[in-house]
Amino acid sequence: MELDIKLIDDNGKRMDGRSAEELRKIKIEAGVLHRADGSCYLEWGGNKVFAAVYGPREAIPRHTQNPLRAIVSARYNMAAFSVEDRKRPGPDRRSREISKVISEALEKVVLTEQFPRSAIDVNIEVLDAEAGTRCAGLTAAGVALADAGIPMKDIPVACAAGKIAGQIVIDLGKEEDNFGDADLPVAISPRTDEILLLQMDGHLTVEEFNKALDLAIKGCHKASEIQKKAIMDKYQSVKGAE
Amino acid sequence: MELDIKLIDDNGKRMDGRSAEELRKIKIEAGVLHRADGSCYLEWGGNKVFAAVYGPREAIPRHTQNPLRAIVSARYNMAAFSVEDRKRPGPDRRSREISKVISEALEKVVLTEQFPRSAIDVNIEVLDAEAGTRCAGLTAAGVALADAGIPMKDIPVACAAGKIAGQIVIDLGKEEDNFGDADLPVAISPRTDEILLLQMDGHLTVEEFNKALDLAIKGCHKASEIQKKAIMDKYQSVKGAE
Amino acid sequence: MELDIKLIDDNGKRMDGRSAEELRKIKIEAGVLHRADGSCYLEWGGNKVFAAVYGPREAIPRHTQNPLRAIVSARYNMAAFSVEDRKRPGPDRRSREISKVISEALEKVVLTEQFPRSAIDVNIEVLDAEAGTRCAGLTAAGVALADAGIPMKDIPVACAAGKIAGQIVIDLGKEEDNFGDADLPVAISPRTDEILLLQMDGHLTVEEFNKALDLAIKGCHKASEIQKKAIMDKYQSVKGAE
Amino acid sequence: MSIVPIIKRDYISKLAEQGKRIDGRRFDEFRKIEIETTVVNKAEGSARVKIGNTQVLAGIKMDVGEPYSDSPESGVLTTAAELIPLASPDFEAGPPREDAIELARVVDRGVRESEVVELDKLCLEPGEKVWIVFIDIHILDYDGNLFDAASLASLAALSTTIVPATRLEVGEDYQLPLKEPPISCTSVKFDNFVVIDPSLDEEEIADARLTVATDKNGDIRAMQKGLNGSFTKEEIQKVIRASLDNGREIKKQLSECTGK
Amino acid sequence: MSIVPIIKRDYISKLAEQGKRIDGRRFDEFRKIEIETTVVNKAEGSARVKIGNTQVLAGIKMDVGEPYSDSPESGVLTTAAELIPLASPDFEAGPPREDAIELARVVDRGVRESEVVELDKLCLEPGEKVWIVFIDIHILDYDGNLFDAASLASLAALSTTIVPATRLEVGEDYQLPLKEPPISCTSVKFDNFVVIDPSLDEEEIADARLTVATDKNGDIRAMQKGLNGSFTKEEIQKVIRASLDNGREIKKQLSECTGK
Amino acid sequence: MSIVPIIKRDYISKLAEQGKRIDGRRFDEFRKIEIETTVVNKAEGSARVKIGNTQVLAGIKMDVGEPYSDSPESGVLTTAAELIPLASPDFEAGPPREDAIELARVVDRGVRESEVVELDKLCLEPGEKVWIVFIDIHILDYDGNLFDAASLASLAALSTTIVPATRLEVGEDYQLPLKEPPISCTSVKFDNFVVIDPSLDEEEIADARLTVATDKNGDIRAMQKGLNGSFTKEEIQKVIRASLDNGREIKKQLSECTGK
Repeated sequence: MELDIKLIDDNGKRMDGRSAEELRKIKIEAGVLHRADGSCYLEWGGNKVFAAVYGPREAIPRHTQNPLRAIVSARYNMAAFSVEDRKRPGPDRRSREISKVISEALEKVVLTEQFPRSAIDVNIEVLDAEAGTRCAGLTAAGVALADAGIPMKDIPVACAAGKIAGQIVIDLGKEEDNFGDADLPVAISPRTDEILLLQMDGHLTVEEFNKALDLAIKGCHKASEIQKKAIMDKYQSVKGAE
Repeated sequence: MELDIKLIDDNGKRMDGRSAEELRKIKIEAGVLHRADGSCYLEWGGNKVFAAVYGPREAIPRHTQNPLRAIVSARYNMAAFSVEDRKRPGPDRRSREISKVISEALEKVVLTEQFPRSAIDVNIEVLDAEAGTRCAGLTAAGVALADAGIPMKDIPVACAAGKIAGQIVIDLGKEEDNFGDADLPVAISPRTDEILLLQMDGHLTVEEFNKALDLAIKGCHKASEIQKKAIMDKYQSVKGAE
Repeated sequence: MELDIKLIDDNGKRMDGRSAEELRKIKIEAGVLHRADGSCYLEWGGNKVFAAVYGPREAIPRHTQNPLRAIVSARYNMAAFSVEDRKRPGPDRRSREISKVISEALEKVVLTEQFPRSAIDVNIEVLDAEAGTRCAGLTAAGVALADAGIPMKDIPVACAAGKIAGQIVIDLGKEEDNFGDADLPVAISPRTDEILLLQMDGHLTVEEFNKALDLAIKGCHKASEIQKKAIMDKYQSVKGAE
Repeated sequence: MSIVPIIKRDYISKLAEQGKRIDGRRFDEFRKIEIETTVVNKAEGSARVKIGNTQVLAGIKMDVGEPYSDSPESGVLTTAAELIPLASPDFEAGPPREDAIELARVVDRGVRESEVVELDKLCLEPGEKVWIVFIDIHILDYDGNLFDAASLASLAALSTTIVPATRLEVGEDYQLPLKEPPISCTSVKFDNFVVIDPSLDEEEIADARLTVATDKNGDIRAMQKGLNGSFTKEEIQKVIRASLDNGREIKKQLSECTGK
Repeated sequence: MSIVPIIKRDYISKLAEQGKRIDGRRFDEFRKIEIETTVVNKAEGSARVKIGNTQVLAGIKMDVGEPYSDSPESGVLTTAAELIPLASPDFEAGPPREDAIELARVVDRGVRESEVVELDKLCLEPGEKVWIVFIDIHILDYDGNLFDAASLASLAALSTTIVPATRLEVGEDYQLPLKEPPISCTSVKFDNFVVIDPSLDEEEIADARLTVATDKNGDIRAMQKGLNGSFTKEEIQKVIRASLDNGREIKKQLSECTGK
Repeated sequence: MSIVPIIKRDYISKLAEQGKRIDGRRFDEFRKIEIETTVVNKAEGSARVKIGNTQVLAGIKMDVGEPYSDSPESGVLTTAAELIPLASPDFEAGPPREDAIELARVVDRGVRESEVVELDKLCLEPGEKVWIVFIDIHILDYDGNLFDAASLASLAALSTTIVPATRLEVGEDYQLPLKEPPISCTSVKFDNFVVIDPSLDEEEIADARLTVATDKNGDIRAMQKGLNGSFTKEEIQKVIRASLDNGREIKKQLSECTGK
């Protein structure tokens, strides 16, 4: 499966020059959309993602309401032009599964019991996709939720680790995802390291898995710092504008 | 684009022998369907169209109700066999757009505030299509609304003008539509000449546009006379039958 | 149409060795599913069918409720792998028609007026299909309804007759269905011989039709005996377990 | 699921006890049938049928396409029916529901199983190119008995269909090859009365419905029972007899109208 | 179908009587426009357009496919718009509704009828292989006037599109061949006031809408009236004049931005 | 979204505090598993798996078709699951919902990523003709833990699949080439208790779910966390250990049953 592609060179560098524990470049901006209650624009390597939050508002139709708490619905969507071969617009099985696991991860940290019968809608739009969009999307969603002032126990954050050319590395890039041995996207609540999302494809020994999980959590913490800075910047720019 | 087709001959006659300001033959019959509250059968050149009106009746489901007025919903539908190459049954993007602009045009003349929370449904079925079906359909719908006794400020009517072989002409036929330079369907309220529907495709100078708009309005008035006669005939035949 | 296939041999035997009035082997087991309120597993020749009944329970959404009686909804579904060439999952026009005629047949025998505003759902899953699945499914549904304790005037039952190689025979098999001259599936209420379901495709004289109808009814009675035995066996095994 | 006022049911039943129907017909009498062919131009064939106030238009389109792999030398027939909201306040726009599906399938089987269209004569290149025949049924006005109106309109439309070989550049136009069509007649039962060609009022109170298609030899070519009531064997035989009688008359009218 | 508080309508109308708009603009004045091209990498071309707070992203993808049978030597153009719930609490996920369909069709006609994309230069093998151009429009932030923002974003994206011939192994990459694009300007009418480039507040109280696309010669290339109000002939002429004036400015800005 | 009576949750939690489960099992103990293969005739392979009262049937169909353009020498695998209303009053007819999609995708990944089916041996003509393997999963009876039942049924069905080369006229029938399959084991967490192979009662009160597929070497081949609760790292390691232990036993039972 690895063909002639050399995912790690003789100096231990990955194809894009990163070391095993180095994240791709992450850029986060909070509060970028006018209409949404909270929003975020995020670039993570070649991924470009918007997230927008609406709510809490009354859940409609009524039969979707939970009398005890708010429902958090994430909707992950890829633009038709976000991938090499145009994707047909609208949800497919993959995006619906991702929407489900992201919704579940976010619901854990939102203080949903404060808003019975309500809906909190999180829209994630992937405009450019280059491996790791679910982690990028969830991380953007965390910032948008904070920007919307939704009460949360913590700001959720995600990062993947994986195995390429026999080594455990963080945050797989496109070729690493295609030709690597395993991918392990993880989302956590960074205050407690509780694991909110976890999926694994590929082949890892238990020992490798433990190492990869630790590395992914480490990546989550790094991304978390960038999230916090973005939220702070937005807050200060608003204060500054006052 | 004009190939070898001569849309206007040396005597200024169009392919079907009409002059620039001459409409195709229009035949209208009101009250042709038993079940509908109001109905109309219309032939306009090669176009054959039925329109049927149901309502006003309670709008369902409830959340579609407007507490202040009735909703007018037109549904324009082409029979699978109405065109050269069979059309797949059911609405497509084109028919949904036409349904929308016709609904909006009709709603302007119906006294909707008299029927809060109600729906007035206008069904337009195109059985034979030969250029100008939206104008034919809207004109038939006007008669069906009158036949149903729906209170209106005026009976809406439509006609197109366009440009072929460099000339502004009324009511484009099939080849004229395919090989002409511009098409301008217009619907008006004939008492006031208010414009209810207007679309334009093609290429017109501002001067040409003004001329075409005037011509389309002139055509609307001619079609309006035929509408009124059809309604009168129906009324008299009912009176006569008494 | 009959090609070289000899549907009846010189000794009057059919391709699978049956005589004209002989049914394929029928095996019925009641109460085979844990979750359903009533269930049945049925093998009829090469057909393998499950039926499960849920209800009576409140019909939702509300607007489907009938204030005077229960609605019986049968859903006939074929597994993708139940036929030679894989069938796309989900309902098609054929299965929706069969669901409709089975629903109507069952509704006649259920004492629906005892459960106003309720729904009784009958799910029929065909896992192996080999001619006669609608009769097999309806017969299984009858057992599942009885197993669920739904009050009925009678246990409905079905069987087909048809014409092959010029002869009227009972319960067509696969080749007989494909290359025969007529097929007549019939469902009855066995106590009264009232006909609940009847469809006919092919070509029969009136005389042949009468003969086929009698034969199908005879087959229904035979299948009815096997239904009753299955219900009795289930009842005794439950009693025995007490 | 409209709840028909009990008063209407009572009225129709009382009349039936006196052997009468609300529109004055005998139990075994059809309403007046009108058949008009070639009513639209773009279709290869078309017909408008009125049975009383019920009005149905069928149009035939033809195209060249691939045969099914299990019948490589045979044309393809496909039937669709739309219960468009033009025809009744109870019909809804949107994908066809159970009623429309049953209607299309019963008409389709009526045409297909009796081999009215000689599909084996519609092959252009075995396994590659055959004629596809599309029957599209539009209900214009609904006052009961759609099955017979739709079936008759389809047969009349097929009878006047010209295969558009010139347009599709596969030869000369010619008449669509057809065999004798069977005629479909529908009866309904309410209380214990059985009447043919039900009007909408009668359909609304009916417990059971039976459609029987018969041919000129008096043979049965298709049957379909509907609704959640039952028939006795005797009732079915009565329905068959009435279908044979009326079918013969309708066949005559169809032949006169289509010249076949 | 939100019922806009009467108080808002009154407020906007009162301002209008004094010749003012809520954001301080003149009746015939656009909001500030920002155009940014090549904003995403996977697309063959892309652009983000802001008109005030309204923000639209258009992306172009190209593929090789079959031409339509009635234009065998011509490339294929297809336009889709999604009113994704990211952009507004009133947009819903799911298949496109009437609003999104009208938007996509108006943008599509604007591009298609004015022949902006030279489809006749996108043929690879007549009747067999042509380029297919997909315009996909994503609304990111909705504060009124989607028609103009979507149309402008599509034009800007097309202007920067590179035909990916290398990737699809049919030659060398080259710039998508384009003609001068017409510029679309939308006005709305409320009470008897007509204003161009409506904000969301103005759209919500509007009775009628008119979109006019004009070219550099001052000619009209497309029009679309919307909403259930009417225009007089005079109002239409006023709208055309304002569309010509603003269109000229917007064209200049588009050229500067795309270098064409 | 049913609201489980608090009383049931309390009851199950209280038992758990005493180290017990409602059906008497240990926390790390599976219910009894039954595997029956070749249960339907029309399928190329099939299996019915019971885990306690949960009952799932998987059927395999194969056809000849085109490969994906990015893997021209590889067969195609596709997995579909239907949560048919036969199996539970909470399952609805209609297109698959999120739960069914996640189930199908997790089973699919389990089979695909671990390369159980040797797709590279299913090529007939590179780029032209390959075998397509359809896995269709029918839930017959739902009492919790569909993931493991569906996955095991799929593996057992694949193990008994005969490639129908004769029927499709591309050679002789042969056994579908397979590698060692990984075994999927699912645990759920409620309060702070983690139990394997949850029954429906336990699933209904569960906060978080974790599925782990392990192979005979004790390696991890797939994981999927679900539901809106969280796991600690320690809990995950505990789940992995229990999955390894149970997976080994289940693998043994599968081998005995399929003779492989």
